[in-house]
Amino acid sequence: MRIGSPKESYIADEALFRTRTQWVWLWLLLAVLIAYPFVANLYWLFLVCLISINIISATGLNILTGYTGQVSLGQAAFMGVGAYTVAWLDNNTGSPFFINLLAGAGMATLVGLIAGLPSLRVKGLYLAIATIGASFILQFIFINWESVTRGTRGINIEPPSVLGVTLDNPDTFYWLVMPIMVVMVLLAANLFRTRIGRAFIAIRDRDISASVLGINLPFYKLMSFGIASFYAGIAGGLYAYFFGAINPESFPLLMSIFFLAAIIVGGMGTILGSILGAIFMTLTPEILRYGVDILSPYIDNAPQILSPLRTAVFGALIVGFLLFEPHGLAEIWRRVRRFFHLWPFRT
Amino acid sequence: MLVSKLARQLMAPVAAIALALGGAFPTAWADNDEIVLGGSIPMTGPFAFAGLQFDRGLRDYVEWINRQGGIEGRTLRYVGEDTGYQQDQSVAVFRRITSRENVNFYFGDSTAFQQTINRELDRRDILMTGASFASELNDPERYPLQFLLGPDYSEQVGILLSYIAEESPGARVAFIHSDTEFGRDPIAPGRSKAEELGLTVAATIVTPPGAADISSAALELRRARPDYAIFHGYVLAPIPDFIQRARQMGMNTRFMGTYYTMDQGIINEMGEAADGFMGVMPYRYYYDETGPAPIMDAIRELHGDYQTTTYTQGWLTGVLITEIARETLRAGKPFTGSNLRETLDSLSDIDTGGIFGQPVNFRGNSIPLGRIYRADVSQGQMVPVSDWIELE
Amino acid sequence: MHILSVDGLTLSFGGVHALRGVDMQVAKGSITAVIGPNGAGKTSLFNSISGFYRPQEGRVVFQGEDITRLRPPHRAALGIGRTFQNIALFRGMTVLDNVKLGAHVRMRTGLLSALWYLGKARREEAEIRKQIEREVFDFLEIDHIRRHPVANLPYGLQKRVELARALAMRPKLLMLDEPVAGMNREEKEDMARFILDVKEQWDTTVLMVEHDMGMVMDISDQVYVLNFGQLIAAGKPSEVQANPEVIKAYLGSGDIHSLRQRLGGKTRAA
Amino acid sequence: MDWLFFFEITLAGLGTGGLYALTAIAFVLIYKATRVINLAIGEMLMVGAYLFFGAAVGWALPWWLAIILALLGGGALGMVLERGVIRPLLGENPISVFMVTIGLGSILIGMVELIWTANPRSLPNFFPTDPIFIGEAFLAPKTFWSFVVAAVVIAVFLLLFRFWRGGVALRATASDQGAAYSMGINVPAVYSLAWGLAGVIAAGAGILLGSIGGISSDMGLFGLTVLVVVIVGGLDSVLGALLAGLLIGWMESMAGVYLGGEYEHLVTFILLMVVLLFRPWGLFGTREIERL
Repeated sequence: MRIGSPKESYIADEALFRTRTQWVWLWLLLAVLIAYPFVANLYWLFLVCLISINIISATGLNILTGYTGQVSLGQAAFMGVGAYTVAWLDNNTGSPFFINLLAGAGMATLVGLIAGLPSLRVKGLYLAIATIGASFILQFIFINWESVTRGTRGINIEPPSVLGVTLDNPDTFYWLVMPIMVVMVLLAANLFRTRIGRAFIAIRDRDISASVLGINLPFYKLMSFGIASFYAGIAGGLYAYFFGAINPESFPLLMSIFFLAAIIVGGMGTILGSILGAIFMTLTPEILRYGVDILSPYIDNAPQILSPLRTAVFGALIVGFLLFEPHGLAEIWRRVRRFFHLWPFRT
Repeated sequence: MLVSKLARQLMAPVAAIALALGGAFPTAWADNDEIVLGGSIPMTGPFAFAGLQFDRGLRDYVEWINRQGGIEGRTLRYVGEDTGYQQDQSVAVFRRITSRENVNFYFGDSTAFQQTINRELDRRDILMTGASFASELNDPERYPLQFLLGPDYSEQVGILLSYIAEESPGARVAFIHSDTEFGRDPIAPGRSKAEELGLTVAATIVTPPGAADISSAALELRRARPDYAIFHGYVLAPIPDFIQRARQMGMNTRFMGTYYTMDQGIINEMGEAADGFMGVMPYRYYYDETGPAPIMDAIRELHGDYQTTTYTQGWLTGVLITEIARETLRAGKPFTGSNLRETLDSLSDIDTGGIFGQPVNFRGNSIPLGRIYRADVSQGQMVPVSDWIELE
Repeated sequence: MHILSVDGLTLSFGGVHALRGVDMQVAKGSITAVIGPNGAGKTSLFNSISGFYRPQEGRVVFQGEDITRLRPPHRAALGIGRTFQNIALFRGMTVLDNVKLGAHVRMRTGLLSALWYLGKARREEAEIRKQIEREVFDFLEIDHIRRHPVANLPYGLQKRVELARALAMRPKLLMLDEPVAGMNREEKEDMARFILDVKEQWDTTVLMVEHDMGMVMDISDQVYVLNFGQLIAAGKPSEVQANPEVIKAYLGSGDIHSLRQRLGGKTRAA
Repeated sequence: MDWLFFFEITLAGLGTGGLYALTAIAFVLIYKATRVINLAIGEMLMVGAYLFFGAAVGWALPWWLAIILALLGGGALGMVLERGVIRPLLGENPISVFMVTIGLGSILIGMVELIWTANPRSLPNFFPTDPIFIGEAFLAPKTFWSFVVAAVVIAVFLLLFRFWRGGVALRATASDQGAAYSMGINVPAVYSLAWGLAGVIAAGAGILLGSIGGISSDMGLFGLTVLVVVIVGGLDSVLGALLAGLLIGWMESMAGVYLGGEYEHLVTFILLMVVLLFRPWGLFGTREIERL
């Protein structure tokens, strides 16, 4: 059992991590993150890199959808914009990778802002539909703007190199993607300690009172859209470097739904939710694979049910969480923590 | 290296935890007496019809060759997992299999995946082939460690066009293709090839992916009045629909297809309407008994009923790998991808046991050889209407 | 001197007139009340002043500036704060965050400094927190619930938090839409005291819509009476109370009973 | 300009447009009754087509019986979805309900692939195959007959909507739920009815669509174009759904022939963006006045 600790100043009271226990866990987590590449094999490193990229994108989408209440089905397409920008720069200018990454994120932000324009006119669900439209139009551009995107053939990207080390494998790439992910998550967490983050939440909860408090709705909605696209752009750029090749089919509408599912399952409107959701959704196919392996002696053609099962489970997770645990894994986590916090006393 | 060694020791307790959590650990190196072929196989999803047959074919071949004593005394082992024909899953499967096994050869299930993984192949020095016949991959400069299991799509269209130019010089040809990476592949080279051969390109018709209704495209086709129409980028739909409408509109265009549309399925699914449908096929059909074909005999011995061409493709993969591995072993070279590739380049007039109707040679990454078959509904079979055509 | 004046305001929804040529002046430093039977257009008037409705005719002038065309956030930035009839708090947030939102227009943190949360952003957050603690929480006696989620609070406290949020703006004009509706007597008295204190200590002008005649008569300096979207009376509470038009309006709307009751209640309380 | 050709393309486009209109009506029905934007409408359509396939090919039933079974199955599916998933969420944030329908679409695809695999199939043909000529213009028989069927179904539906008791209850509920309740209309039953009817219509559209171009588990993508149709027409307007359906069918045909097949969907989605920017409530939709 742990008791409340007195705060000495308002700054301390406003800190992200307030108790000693939290700091201990944080250092422990950091230690695990540093140790991980030395103990895991390449496959598990590959998964963790992929998860990190997904966390970045999911965090961005959560800022827009979870915190600001604007549904977007365009996250994958904006990742595509980032990825293509990075790929083009890599092939044509040879500029260093972090410049490319930022340029990709910038381009994604720009495109996101344009796609977000309907949010000025229309509320809620119309925006979701507008983002579907934007996805299709972007997809068309990826396919048909051959001089830049090489059309359906796709583009190959050289692995990034930092200080002479070529990051061409998960064990090295990890050291790039993991710190970026941690920083991106921290930035998002910071955002919600300030007026801007509060304004986003206000727009989601009650846009009328928000505007009475002096919050300029179009401005903040667009800003939220821009931030989400920026995150998508970073994730997309990393994706391009990580996989080394992209094509128009790398960023389908289904991938946007994947991110939406990730934040629903993880918990909308919480940073932790983006993280848990991205981890969970990325690992779900793996978990299912083990499940099917276990079942295979009892079912004919067990491997053949895997992919349909994946699709169905994917949908079932969205539906199930929305129906039964709308606050997602983050809420379950909170309850578990609360239980141990008060342990051995029951509430 | 010292640092990482030290870290490994320090991290031993953490490692134990990670092991417990993930079951993840670098695995023992494969037995030296084995040759391992990994595969990202589309056993579910939209490409499952091909993936499942391929998987069966390859398994049967592996069993067959190992019964004959393997390759120079070594066992061939095949490790394939389902990808659902999704690029990210294909990569994940590749990562998983290669982190577990000491893979010598790999099979990829799509152009996109084979492109994506190319860098990794170079790094790991693994030789790859796959289900894709994309012209893009037929480039030894960019894709030095990949080879195709027949003519690339441009070459397939080229074979069709050569046949047309021979049969009716100056004919009008239309291309009908889906707006996908698969569909677009041979169109531009196909058009220039047609002009080169003195044919007229009457129309190039694009159908959007997943389009159910091709009414207006069919009207466009009628207006173009081509003598031949070449479909590419489809498996089945909307080919039957096009042909049916063309018949209703009183057209006498002859319709043609490429490898993935040319299986027996087209007769089974289309029935009467399939009669006269032609196309290019690099492999011998199960029932094609013209000429000696020991491998086809082995297949027929194993299965009394019709086996699809993708099943045969599974066998062909095995046969080619066997040839390459055997020659490499005989030369006493280590089993690296580059060495395997070197062997491949040195091979000539490869005997595929009759899967191809004549000994084959690689040009670049592909084998530009195929034959024109025509659907004969009364026999319920594809019958050859040309000799084996090899492009220069 | 008038801080707010409304000239000839006319507002209609698809042919139905909500307001017809309403004129109103709010004196700086006063408490002004708008009363009238249900559906008289009081809330429409409020919404036109805060900028949600765009009147077809007429002007709204705040501190000498014509704000008729400004959108709500800009009016808020000029110093118009308000509460809603049916509490419009952000239910998912804590009391503290709700009140901090009130200070939004007074803060300057930009996106970049918000993301990094170093120096400027951190200082500004701490500063605002200090101000809120000192000026608002202590004043409204809600410091003990600052970490509570709003949704779980009792009704009276929620009303108080909404007032706190509006005060965090440090508004020049504070508009209260039925501040004591649904409260028990003790809560009402607390609220009346807070409103008077706001006027005294905060140098803020109060404009309110209220049904509770007792409270209106007790604390208002000036009363406007609306009926069917038209202004039918204005003046000191005692003048309005005696105005036969007003009595008739409440009679016409069938509200005479409640009016009598309220007036009676007031007499007894006095 | 080849006017005959233009006319033929127009007819072909209207043929597709008829299917868009039919599916759009199912969509609008659900929206009017329950205010749910149902992104799973395309998948409901797909399930209907597969039910027909299962009955007609799997069980080898005569085609008319298979159609009846598929329509009933589609209706049952609509009702089950409403009762099991949508109703518990009514009154919640519309965004949650919207996302639930995305999840439902995914579940339906998974189920269909589990039962019938992802292989594309073709449906038995039950339309007459004699070519149709209007003047000199050729019209594919499938296109013609599916348009006729769609038109008849739409007409029947409109009559029902106007005169049948259930239809009246539907309209009453759509215009004012509270009033409908007080008039003694069983509102939950109306919800069920709306979803059930929409399921039947979607299944019918699926059978028609499948009989033209074959069926596959990704044919639900058709629903995305339908989404554009209803946005352009106005979410709550039956007339809008009809006209926008025909308009978009025609536009896609034109774009496909005169610009190229890759432009078909592009023009649709550009139209969507334009409508969202300049007239978000659609051509015939109600512009809602926001009251505080």
